[in-house]
Amino acid sequence: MTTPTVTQSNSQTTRPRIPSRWERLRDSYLWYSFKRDHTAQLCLAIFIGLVIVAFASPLLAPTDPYDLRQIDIMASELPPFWIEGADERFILGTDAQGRDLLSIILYGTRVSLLIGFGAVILQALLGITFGLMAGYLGGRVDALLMRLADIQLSFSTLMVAIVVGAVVKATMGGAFYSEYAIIMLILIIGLAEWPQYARTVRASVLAEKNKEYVDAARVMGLRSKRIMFRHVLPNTLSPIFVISTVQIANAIISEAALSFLGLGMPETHPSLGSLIKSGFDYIQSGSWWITLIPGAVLVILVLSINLLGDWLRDVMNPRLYKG
Amino acid sequence: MIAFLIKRLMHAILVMFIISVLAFAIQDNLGDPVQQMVGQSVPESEREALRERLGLNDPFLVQYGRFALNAVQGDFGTSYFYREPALDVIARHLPATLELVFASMLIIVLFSVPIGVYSAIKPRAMLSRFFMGVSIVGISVPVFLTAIILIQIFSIGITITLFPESTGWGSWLNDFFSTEGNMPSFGRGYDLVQVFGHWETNLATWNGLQHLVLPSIALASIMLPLFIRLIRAEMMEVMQSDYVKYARAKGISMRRVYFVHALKNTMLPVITVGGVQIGTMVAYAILTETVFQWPGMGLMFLDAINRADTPLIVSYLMIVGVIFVVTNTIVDLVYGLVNPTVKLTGKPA
Amino acid sequence: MNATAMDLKDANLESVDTPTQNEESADSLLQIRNLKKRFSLSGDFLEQLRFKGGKLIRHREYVHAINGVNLDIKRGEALCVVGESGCGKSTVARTVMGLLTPTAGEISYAGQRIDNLSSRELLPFRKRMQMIFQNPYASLNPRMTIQQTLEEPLRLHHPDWNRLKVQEKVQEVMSSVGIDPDWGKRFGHEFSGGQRQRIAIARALAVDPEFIVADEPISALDVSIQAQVLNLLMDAQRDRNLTYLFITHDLAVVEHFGTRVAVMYLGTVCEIATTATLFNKPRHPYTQALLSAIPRLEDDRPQHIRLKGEVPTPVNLPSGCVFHGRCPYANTRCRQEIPTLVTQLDGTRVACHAVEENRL
Amino acid sequence: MALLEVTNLDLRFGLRQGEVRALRDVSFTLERGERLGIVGESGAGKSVAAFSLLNLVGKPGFIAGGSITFDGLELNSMSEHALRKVRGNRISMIFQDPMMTLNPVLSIGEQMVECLKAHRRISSKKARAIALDKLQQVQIPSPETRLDQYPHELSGGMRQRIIIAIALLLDPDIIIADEPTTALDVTIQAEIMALLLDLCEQHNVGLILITHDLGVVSQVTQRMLVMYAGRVIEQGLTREIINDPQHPYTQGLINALPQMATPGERLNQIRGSMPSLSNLPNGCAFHPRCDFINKANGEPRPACVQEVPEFVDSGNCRVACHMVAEMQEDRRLKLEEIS
Repeated sequence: MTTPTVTQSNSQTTRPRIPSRWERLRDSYLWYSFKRDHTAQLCLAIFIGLVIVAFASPLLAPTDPYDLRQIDIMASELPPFWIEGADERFILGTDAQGRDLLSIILYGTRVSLLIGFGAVILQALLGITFGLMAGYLGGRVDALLMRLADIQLSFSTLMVAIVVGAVVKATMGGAFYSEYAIIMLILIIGLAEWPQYARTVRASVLAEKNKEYVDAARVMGLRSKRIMFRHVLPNTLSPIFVISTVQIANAIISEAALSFLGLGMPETHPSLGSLIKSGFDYIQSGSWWITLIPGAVLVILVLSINLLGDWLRDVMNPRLYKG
Repeated sequence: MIAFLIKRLMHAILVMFIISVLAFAIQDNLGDPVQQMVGQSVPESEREALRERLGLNDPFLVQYGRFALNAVQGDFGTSYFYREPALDVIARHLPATLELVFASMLIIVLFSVPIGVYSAIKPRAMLSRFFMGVSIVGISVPVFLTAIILIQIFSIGITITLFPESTGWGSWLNDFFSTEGNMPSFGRGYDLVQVFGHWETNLATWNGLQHLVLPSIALASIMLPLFIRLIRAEMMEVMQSDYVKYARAKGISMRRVYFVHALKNTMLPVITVGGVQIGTMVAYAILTETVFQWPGMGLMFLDAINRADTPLIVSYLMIVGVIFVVTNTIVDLVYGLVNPTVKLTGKPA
Repeated sequence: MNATAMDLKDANLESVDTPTQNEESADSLLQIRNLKKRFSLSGDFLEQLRFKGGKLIRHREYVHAINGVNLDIKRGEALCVVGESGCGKSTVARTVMGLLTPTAGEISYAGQRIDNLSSRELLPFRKRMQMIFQNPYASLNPRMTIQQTLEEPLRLHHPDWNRLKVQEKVQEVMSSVGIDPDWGKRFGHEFSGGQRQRIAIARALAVDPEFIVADEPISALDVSIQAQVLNLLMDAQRDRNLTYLFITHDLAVVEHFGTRVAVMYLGTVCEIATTATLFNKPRHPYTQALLSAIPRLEDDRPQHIRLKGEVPTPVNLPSGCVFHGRCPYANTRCRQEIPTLVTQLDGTRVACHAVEENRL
Repeated sequence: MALLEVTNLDLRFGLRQGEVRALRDVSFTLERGERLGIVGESGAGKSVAAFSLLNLVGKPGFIAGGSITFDGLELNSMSEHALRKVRGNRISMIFQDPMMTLNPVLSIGEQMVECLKAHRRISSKKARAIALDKLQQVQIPSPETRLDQYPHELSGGMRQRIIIAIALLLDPDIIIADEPTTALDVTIQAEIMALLLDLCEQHNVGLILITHDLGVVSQVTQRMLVMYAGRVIEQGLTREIINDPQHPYTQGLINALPQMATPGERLNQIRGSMPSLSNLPNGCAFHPRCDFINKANGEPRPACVQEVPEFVDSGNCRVACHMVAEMQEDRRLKLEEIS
């Protein structure tokens, strides 16, 4: 309501200063609200921290959990340091195979993040391409793609992922599946969740396409490809940006769910989900930490992404999943 | 109305066609039925003859046609593991899943509407902020982890020794935060009541209900916050609309403004989203059933996958497809009844 | 000059099908002949299904936005098209500019048919015809600076120009609409509505067009800003010898701005006249009602002609004269026979049976 | 004592960037059965003024000062519960866009009956009868069937008629109409305006008409206020202001109308545009656009730049301008020159 407008009076005498890109960012509402929102700051710090720690895990982790020689089966199910019977070598205790829980969590977070990012990149590629095609070409292409997306969505993305995962695993055999689990999971989650992107992109393309600046570009004589990429696409970026955060969180949860069902990462190269699964078998015997500590890390990771997404949505205020 | 139903029917046929093709492709690729039937020792020539007899050498389309024809008549083949018709196996497991899903839907509906409406009407109140905070945490905790936490707290029990046991208040606090853990967390319990046929219910006995508590809370835990947030967002948007402002200007009571003018418009998009989420419920039911060893369709499906029990996998997919199509149709019908601007003959808005 | 004008006239005579359309002469820049445009309302095949009388039938509904419009726009004039919402005036503008493809009919620009050209063939015409839109908040790309917005048409239509020349032209056109060229690095949202509309006008003027379609260019603006923009459009017309097709619902603006006026109702033109004639002596009953409905400062009480009922939807068009349902002079002929534009003694063309029969 | 008396109304919006003052020192009165026009461009605060009378300005807006007295009741300090008995009952409203005003999921009848039942102890049957009678008064064809229809089945003009009927349901003392015809077509506009005027006269209902259209104001109202950047800058009898505006802004507004210029000639425009409320110039908010000060000697008066002008009597109106005396002098000189 109160956009500062350029006043024309005296414009001859005072030369207007052109703000640089950095100044624009600094003056932008995005930056303004980030500066005031402590939750957003904390979440970004946690998220970036986790990403750095996870990807630097080979350097930071006390042991290499993938190296079988470093594992002592006698030291299994040791509790974390604050509980009686802890071993000072293992701050967060050990799992049922005697692996250092801290190290394996660091490595597991890396696997989870890798799959999360990979799957979202794949989703985005598929979803944006199909969404743009559907929104801009319209007609039969649109009807076909969107009907497909609707059917897939009505089955829920997780359901699709479980079914595809199950079928792929059954046809290819468990050993093969385990070997290529990261790629498999990226493919499965990426294929399962593209409709979210496609629908968002299509909706905002349709909204933008009807705006008069697109008509103006057409009247100018620009070719439709240029209109699509130079005019329409840049204006659909903010909703894409917002759902990307949500989608990363979803992809990480989906991966954890698949791994928990035994359709994901093998226990030799566990993700957070498979750590929770392997720990669950020992929860009845009182070793709650094997499952709940990785669970806590997963929750913190997903929660910080979700809160960031919430904040972004409030700031950018795009109308998602509508129309 | 009739045109609407015909349209839905054509849509349903399309969906079921796609699912059946997929399901059939799975069946075609997963394992070798001949091997399942005769074992390793039979010579290749005999197997070939068997294949020919079973029609496994026919073209894909012919095989699919046979499969579809059988499926329409309710014949999805025989489960390898249970050695009985797949449909019977499913029918035995279906009630458990349905009861679980209905129990958590009840929780979702009972809690999401009042909490969502309250936090939309009073967005700045402490309680609404608390609800919103809890709901975003709820979304971020995967269903199976919620289930595990519930088991740890209410089934295994936790003993807190954080406060000094020597002092009176310390031991009181320790006792207060510690839990006994006597809630059942495994299966459906022992005294199920048979209603008819395969239908055994948890709802008739105290023990059965107790077994239902933790699984249904776990299953509701991810949808409930989602719906609270959705209802809140929609309601806040509706509250900004001209017609709500106008309703206030007419001098009618706020209760009527909230619950007649605003809520009815809020529920329209919620119904649509709710229809889509039924699919997600079925997916999460698989996870919940796994954690609680709940003998429903989800657990059965996972077992079938691990045992490569193809007919069971295929029939599970087909049945889930039917459930989705039916629920989506019901949701569309309800939407059309609630929303006067949608005529069921025309295009749904 | 004279000879070419004669040639053009001959050429026109040949392409015209009905004798009533002959009045317009060779100096017309744009010719619209029997233009029709309808939009489908029915969606895809599944959505077209209806159940009627026990049988499943395919039922398609259309919005008949324009039904046989003939217009000639003369070089140097401002032809205003007025009408209420849904009368098809914007559809005419958008069809002329090639944003919509006509269902039937022809559009010729300077004697050449343009409605059936490919976008590549249309390119030279794009330079000569430009358009100004209604909503200044939506007509500038929010992700582009003013400089980029104005450079884009220049780079497209003058690929041979160097950077400097393009920038010079941008500066010139910005000054000419009263925007300081130094603001070029700013984005559209940093300007007020009136300034944005100036920028949109600058974009249209950048390629030095000779013909501009203005679709309600001032109706989204405040009164004091409307005057500024209207002045700017008139200055531009004088300085650049522009021809306007000006779409509006505001008759007060028409009276001030237009050379000639075409009044539209439900997709058809019911009266065309010079502005002075139309305002002094409106012939068509609808024009009369429309004129009497303008709230004036002078009189105390509105003495407007009350029309019965509401504008029918363009989905199911009335038979005969589209206005007969609301017309106080309608008779059986009006309900059955569609009136055509008939030229009056003073050159006004009216499509009304009552005027034709001197009942009015 | 006037029926409605607004004094020094001060309304603010608490925004993240700070407080924005949407209304400052707004004062006016309305007699029983009188028709008052509030004129201004978008952002002048005219709609906010209308909504603030019944405390309907949504958050983050709040009334920071002033008083609104209606028939001895102090509306400003009333509880929400007490205010509800005034809303729709003694003061009713007509909103701008009839397409958005009626609730899409409730039938016309429901929306009319609920209003009656909120204020009267009355049976549904009786309420329906009253609703039907009001629908007949607003000349809706086949009113009985309308009661069971939903808003989307009716055209814009028809919906605005229904909203007028709802406004009249409880025979109010005042109707506040916020741009009631802006969203409608020209011919429908004229009909709705004529209908509203007839009904107000017939039932002796006061009307506060918010509009940007000087033509409408001049035809319908007896007195008018002109608003600019959250303040009233001129008020008086409509006829007087239209014929002889005193404030340079009002003059500019009237002169900018196309009908005030010779066809084909340039219009008399006002320079620049209305400042945003969060960034008002000091002194008279209009001074950067004011032609009169600049005409005088190039430099604006220190008073115009520094002080907010007080209301002074000028001609037959009251006007908030430092330059009134000079302008009148100027005009007198011109008249002498001519004669």
